[in-house]
Amino acid sequence: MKPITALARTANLTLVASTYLFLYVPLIVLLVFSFNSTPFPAPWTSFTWRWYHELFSSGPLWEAFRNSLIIALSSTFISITAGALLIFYATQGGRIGKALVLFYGNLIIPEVVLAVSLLGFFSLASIPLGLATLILAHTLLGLGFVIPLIYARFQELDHRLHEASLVLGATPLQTFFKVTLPLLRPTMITTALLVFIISFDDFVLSYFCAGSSAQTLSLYILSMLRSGISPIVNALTAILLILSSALVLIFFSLRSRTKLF
Amino acid sequence: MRSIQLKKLKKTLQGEVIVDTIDLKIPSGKFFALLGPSGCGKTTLLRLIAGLEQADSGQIFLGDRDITGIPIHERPINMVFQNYALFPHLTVFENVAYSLKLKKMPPATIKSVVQKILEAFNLENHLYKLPHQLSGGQQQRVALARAIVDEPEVLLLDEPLAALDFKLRERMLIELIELQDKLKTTFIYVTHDQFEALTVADQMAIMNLDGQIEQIGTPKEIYEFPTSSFVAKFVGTTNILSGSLTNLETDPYIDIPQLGRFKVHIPQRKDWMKEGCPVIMSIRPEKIFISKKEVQNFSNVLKGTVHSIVYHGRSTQYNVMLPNKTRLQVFEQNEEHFTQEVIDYDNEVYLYWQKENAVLLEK
Amino acid sequence: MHKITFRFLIITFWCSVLLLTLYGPKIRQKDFQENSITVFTWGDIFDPSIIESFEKETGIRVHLNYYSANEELLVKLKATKAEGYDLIVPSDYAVRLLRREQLLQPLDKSKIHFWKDLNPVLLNLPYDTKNAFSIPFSWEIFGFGVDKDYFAGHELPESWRLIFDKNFINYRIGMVNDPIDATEFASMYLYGPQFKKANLQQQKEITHLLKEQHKWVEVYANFRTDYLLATKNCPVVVSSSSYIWRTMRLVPFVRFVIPKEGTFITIENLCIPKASKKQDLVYRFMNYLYRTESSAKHFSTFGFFPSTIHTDQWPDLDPMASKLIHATPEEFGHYRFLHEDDLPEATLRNLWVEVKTQ
Amino acid sequence: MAKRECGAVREMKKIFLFRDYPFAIGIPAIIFQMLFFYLPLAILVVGSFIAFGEEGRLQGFTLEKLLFFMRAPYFKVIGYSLLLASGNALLCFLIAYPLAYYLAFRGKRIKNILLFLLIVPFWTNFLLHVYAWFFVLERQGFLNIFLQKLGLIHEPIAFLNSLFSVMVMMVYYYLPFMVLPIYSSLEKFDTRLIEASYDLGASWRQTMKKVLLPLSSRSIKTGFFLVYIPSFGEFAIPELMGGDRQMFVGSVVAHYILGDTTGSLGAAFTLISCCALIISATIWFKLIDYLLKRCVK
Repeated sequence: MKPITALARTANLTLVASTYLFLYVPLIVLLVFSFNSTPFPAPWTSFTWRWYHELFSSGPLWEAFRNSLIIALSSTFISITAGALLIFYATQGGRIGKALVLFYGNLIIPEVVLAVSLLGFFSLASIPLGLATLILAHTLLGLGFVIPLIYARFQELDHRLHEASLVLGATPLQTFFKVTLPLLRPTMITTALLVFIISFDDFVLSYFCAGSSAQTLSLYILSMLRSGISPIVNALTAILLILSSALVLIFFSLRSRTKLF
Repeated sequence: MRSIQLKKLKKTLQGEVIVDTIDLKIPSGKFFALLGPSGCGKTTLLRLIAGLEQADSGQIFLGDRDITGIPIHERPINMVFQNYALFPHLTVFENVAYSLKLKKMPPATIKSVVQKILEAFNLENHLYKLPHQLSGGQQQRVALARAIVDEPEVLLLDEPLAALDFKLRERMLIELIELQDKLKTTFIYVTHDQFEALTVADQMAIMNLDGQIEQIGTPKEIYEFPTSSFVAKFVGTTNILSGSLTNLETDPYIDIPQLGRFKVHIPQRKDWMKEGCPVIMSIRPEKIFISKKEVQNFSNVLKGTVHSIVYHGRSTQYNVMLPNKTRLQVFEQNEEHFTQEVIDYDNEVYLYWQKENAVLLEK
Repeated sequence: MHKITFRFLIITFWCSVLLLTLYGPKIRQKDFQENSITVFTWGDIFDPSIIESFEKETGIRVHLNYYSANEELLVKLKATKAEGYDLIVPSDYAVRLLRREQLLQPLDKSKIHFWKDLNPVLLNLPYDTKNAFSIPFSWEIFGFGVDKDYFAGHELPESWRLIFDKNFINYRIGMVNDPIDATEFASMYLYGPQFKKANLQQQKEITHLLKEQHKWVEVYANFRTDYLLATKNCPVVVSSSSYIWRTMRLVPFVRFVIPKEGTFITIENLCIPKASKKQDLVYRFMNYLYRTESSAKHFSTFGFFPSTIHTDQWPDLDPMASKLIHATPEEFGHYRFLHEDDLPEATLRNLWVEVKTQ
Repeated sequence: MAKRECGAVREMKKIFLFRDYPFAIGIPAIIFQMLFFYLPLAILVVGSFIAFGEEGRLQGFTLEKLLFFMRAPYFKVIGYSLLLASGNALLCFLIAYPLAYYLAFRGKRIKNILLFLLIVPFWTNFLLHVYAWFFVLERQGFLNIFLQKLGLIHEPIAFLNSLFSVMVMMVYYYLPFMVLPIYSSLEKFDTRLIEASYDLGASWRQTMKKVLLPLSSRSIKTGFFLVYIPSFGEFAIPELMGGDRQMFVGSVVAHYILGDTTGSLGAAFTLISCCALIISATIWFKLIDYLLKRCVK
C-alpha cells in the first residue's frame, strides 16, 4: 500500500492555504483600512468611525441599496413563482422536459449579449427603462437557475406521493400545495437565495438596462470607483460582507440537497 | 358498499394493448384478488379503477354509477401503493389525518379518529415520527391506516407486501384478512404471488400477458379446476400430458401416445369436446400417489423411473421419468404417521391418480 | 381544436399582461409623485448637502439618477423619448445633439433669476446660439495633472508634448478613454489649434501617434486619473480640471498644467427634457442651484468652475482658479469645444480599437 | 339549438377548467423566456443583417455590419479574448482542483467552514473585490509595502494596470465557479475506490490520473465552461484592473453598443463573437474529452 505521500499532502495543504490567503487578504486589508482616517490608500494613520458614519448618512447610496433590494426580491419572487407554476403544470401531465432546454440558454449566453439584446429590444419596442425592465432582466437570469434546479429536484421526487394524495381525495391544487411544494421547499429556498444574491450583485445587466428611476447598488459602487477611491466603499464592503455571510449561513443551515451547480 | 363493474374496458399505452376489453364484476364487500404474471397489466387495471389512468374505451361502474370520467379525488376509492408512498414530510399522525383534513373535519374529531385507528394498528407510540423512522412493517401499516381512515367504498392494494420479508408478509396477510372481515370494504388486491392471492381472496381473477382475464372464481375453483392451461400452469405447479379424447359418450378416456389410455372424468360436457379431439390433461403433483408397490382402488396407473428427488421439508418432490421421456412431478407429504417406504434414485415406481383429480383442458 | 384555440388565447393573455406591466409606467406617466423632480445627471455634479438643504427648504423631493457618459444620456433619453426626467445635465455637444433630436423644451427665462450673474463668455455659444434650451451650469477644461516632485529639476513643457512627444516621454501617463477626445488632442498636437476635420492622410497620422502613445499609457480612463496621480502611479495624467482641483486639495505635489497650444473646454448645461411637465419645480431647483453658497460648495466639493462670476465671498478659491473663472473673452478664445466637427462615430471607434489592439 | 349550445359551453368549460388550467398558470415562465430572451436575441441576430437609413427606416438586407469587423484588430480582439478566457479557465482549474480535493477528502471537521469561507466572497458584489485588489496591488498598496518590509524589493512594483492584475481579478472572481462543481462531484465520490486503487498498488499520481480525474470529468467540464463562457465576454475587469489598455470582446461590444450611432454595429460584433465562442467552446470540449481519455490509457 502506498498512501498519499507526505510531500503531496504538504503541497496540497500549502496550495489550499495560499488559495484562502488569496481569497481573504484583499478583503481583510480593505476591512482594516475602512477604519483608517486618511482617505487615500496611504499607510495606517489613525482609527476612525468616520467612513461608517458617512456611509450611513449617504442618501443616494441607500436609495441605490433599496432599489437593488427591490429588484432582487421581485426578480427572485417572480422567477421562483414562475418556476413553481411550471412545476405544477408538470405535475398535471404537462410535458416540459423539452421546454427545459430553453432555459439553459440563460446561463450559456454571456451576460453582455443578453444585456445588449435586451437593451435593443427595449428601445425597439420603446419600453421605458426603469425598475420594471431591470426586474425583468434579472428574472431572466433567475429563471436560468431556478427552472433547471427545481425541475431536477422535482424529477427526483416519487411521483407516487402525488398520486397517493390524489387518491386520498385531494384536488390537484391541494396536492400541489400540500405535497409537491413542501417537498420542494428546501430546494426552492436555496435556489431563491442564490437568485437573490446573483441579482443583488449583478452588474452587467444593470449597467445596460437601468433606467431613470433605477440606480442599483452595483452601479452606485461603479460610480464611486470611477470617481476615485473613497473609504466609504471600504465601510460598505464590511457591511455587505456581514450581510452575505448571514445569507450563506442560512444557505448552509438548510442542508438541502441543492447543489450550487 | 357498492360493487365495481368493468365493462369492455380497454387501455393501450404507446400502441401496446395493456388492458384488453375486460368485463369484470367485483362483488361488494369481498376480498378480491387479481393475480397475473409481472407486466400483465394488472397494475394498470388497478390504476384505471383508481382514476390514475384514463381508459381508451369502456366504462367503470361503482354500483350503478358510471365513474369513468370522474376525477381521481372524487372517487370514494383509496389505494395502498407498492412502496407505501407515505408523505416523507409529514408525521405518522399527519399522514393518516391527510384525507380527513381535506374533508374539513373538526380537528378534535380528526384527532380521535386517527388515534383510534393507529391504536388498532399498534402504532400509537409512533404518532409523531416521520415515515423514514419506521420499520417496513410499520410503514405498511401506516399506509393501510391512511387508506382506510376515511372509510372508502373500495380499497385498492397494489402488491402492498412486495417489499416485506417472508415472515412479515405472512403475518400481514392474516391482518389484512381480519381487517377486511371487520370493515367489509371491497378490497382489490393485486399481486403476482399466487400464494398471497390464494390466501387472502374470497374471489380472484387471473390475468394473462395479453391483458385479458383468463378465469374468475374462488381460490379453490381456480386451483382445482383451472379452465385453461395458462391458469393451470400459472397457479401452482402442475403436470401437463397431451393426448386425444376418446369414447366420449360412454366411458371417456384419454389416449396418450407411448403411455397408454387413462380414464378421465367429465363433470360437464364442453362444446369443444369432440370424439378424438386433441386435449391436455393437467394433474397437480400432490394428487399423484407414488409407490414401488402395486396398489388397488386408483382409476389410473403409470410406470416410471425416479430421476431426481428434492426434499422440501414438509413434502418431498419426485421427478419421475416416463417411458416417453417426459418428466412428471410428484409431491409426497412427509407426514410420517406410518413408516413410509423408501424411494430412491432410479427406482421403478408406480404413479396412481383418481380420474376426478385430472382436469381436461382444450389444447 | 378547442384546445389549441384556448392555448393560443392563454398565451396571448400572458403576453399582454407582461407587456402591459412594462408599458405601465409609460401609460401611467410619472406624475404620481406630485411634489418631486427626477434629475438625470453625472455622478459627481451636485453636492448631496445642497440637494438635502433644497429638499428641506422647499419640501420638493429630488430623485437623482446618474450616468457616466453623454452617450449614455443620449441613448437612454432616446429610448425613453425623454420621458421620466425633469432635468438633465448634458455637456455642450450633447446639447446640440439633443436639440437636433428635439428632446429638449425651450426655457422660460422669465423664471430664471440668475441670468445676469452668468459669465457672458459662456453664453450664446455655437451649440445653442441663443441659449434657448440650455443654461451653462459649470465648466472645466482639459489639461494635465502633473506630479511636481517628479518634475523637480526637470524641464516641464506646458504643451501637449507632455503626452505625445516620444523623444521627451520616459514615464507612464494616464490618458482619456474616449476616441473622440483622444483624436482631438492628437490633432491639437499635430496641427495646432486651428485644425479642421481630419482628412484620410491626417487620420493615418493621428492613428499612428495614438498607437505610439499606447506604449507609455498606464491607464485609459475618463475617471480615476487623478487617483493615478495621487498614488504616484503616473507623473502625468490627462484630465479635466475638476479632478485635478479636487486632488490638489488632498495631495500637495499635484499641479495643473494648461497646454499653451490651446485646450478643450466642456460646459455642463442644465436642460429640461421635452416631456417634463414639472417646469415650476425645476425652475425653483435651478434658482437654488445658482445661489452663491451653492455654487461655492459645488466648486469646493467637485472642482468644477462655476458659470457665475460672483466669487468674491468664496472660501477656498486659489489664484489660478480665480484667473480661469474670470477669463477674458480673449483668453477664452484659446479653448475649443470637443465634438464640433467629428469624424463619423464608427470610424472613430474603429480607430480606438486599432490603437488599443496592436 | 339552445340545448346544443349549452352542451358546447359545458364542453368548453370542461376543457378549460379541468384539463387546461394547469397549462394556463404554468406557462408564464416559458412565455417570459420566449418573449424576453429568445425574441430579443432573434432581433439582435436579424438586426445585424438589416441596414437602417436615416431616421431608422428599413433599407433591406446587408452584410456590411458584419464585414465592418472583418479586419485584423477585431480578429486579434477575439483571439485575445479566447486566450484570456482559456487562460483564466486553466488557471482556475489548476487552483480549484487541489482545493476541491482537499475539501472533499481531507477537510473533515473544518470542511464546512472552508466551504463557507469560499462562498462568502462569491456572494458579495464583485466591484468591491475590484476595489479590494486596488488596495493590495497599488504602488503604495499592501503587497508592495509587504514585499518592501521583507526586503525583497526596493522600488515599488506596478502590479496594477497589467495583464497580471487582470488575471488576478479574473481568477479571484471565477474561482468558485470551478471549485463548487468539482467539489460536489468529488464529495459524492466513494473513497473506497481510491483505497481500492492504492490496494492494487497504484501510486498517488496514478490514482489521481486514472481514477479521480476521469471520474470527475463531467464536473471539470461543467466548471470549465462556467468559467470560460462568462470570462470570454468580460469587460469590466479588464477595464477596471487593466487600465483598459487592451480591448477584449466584451469591451468592444460595450464600446460600440454604448456609442451614439453605433449600437447595431455592437450587435453585429456580438453575433460574430458568439460564433467564435461557440466554435472555441466546442473545440475545448473535444480537447478536454480527449485529454481525459488519454489520462486513463
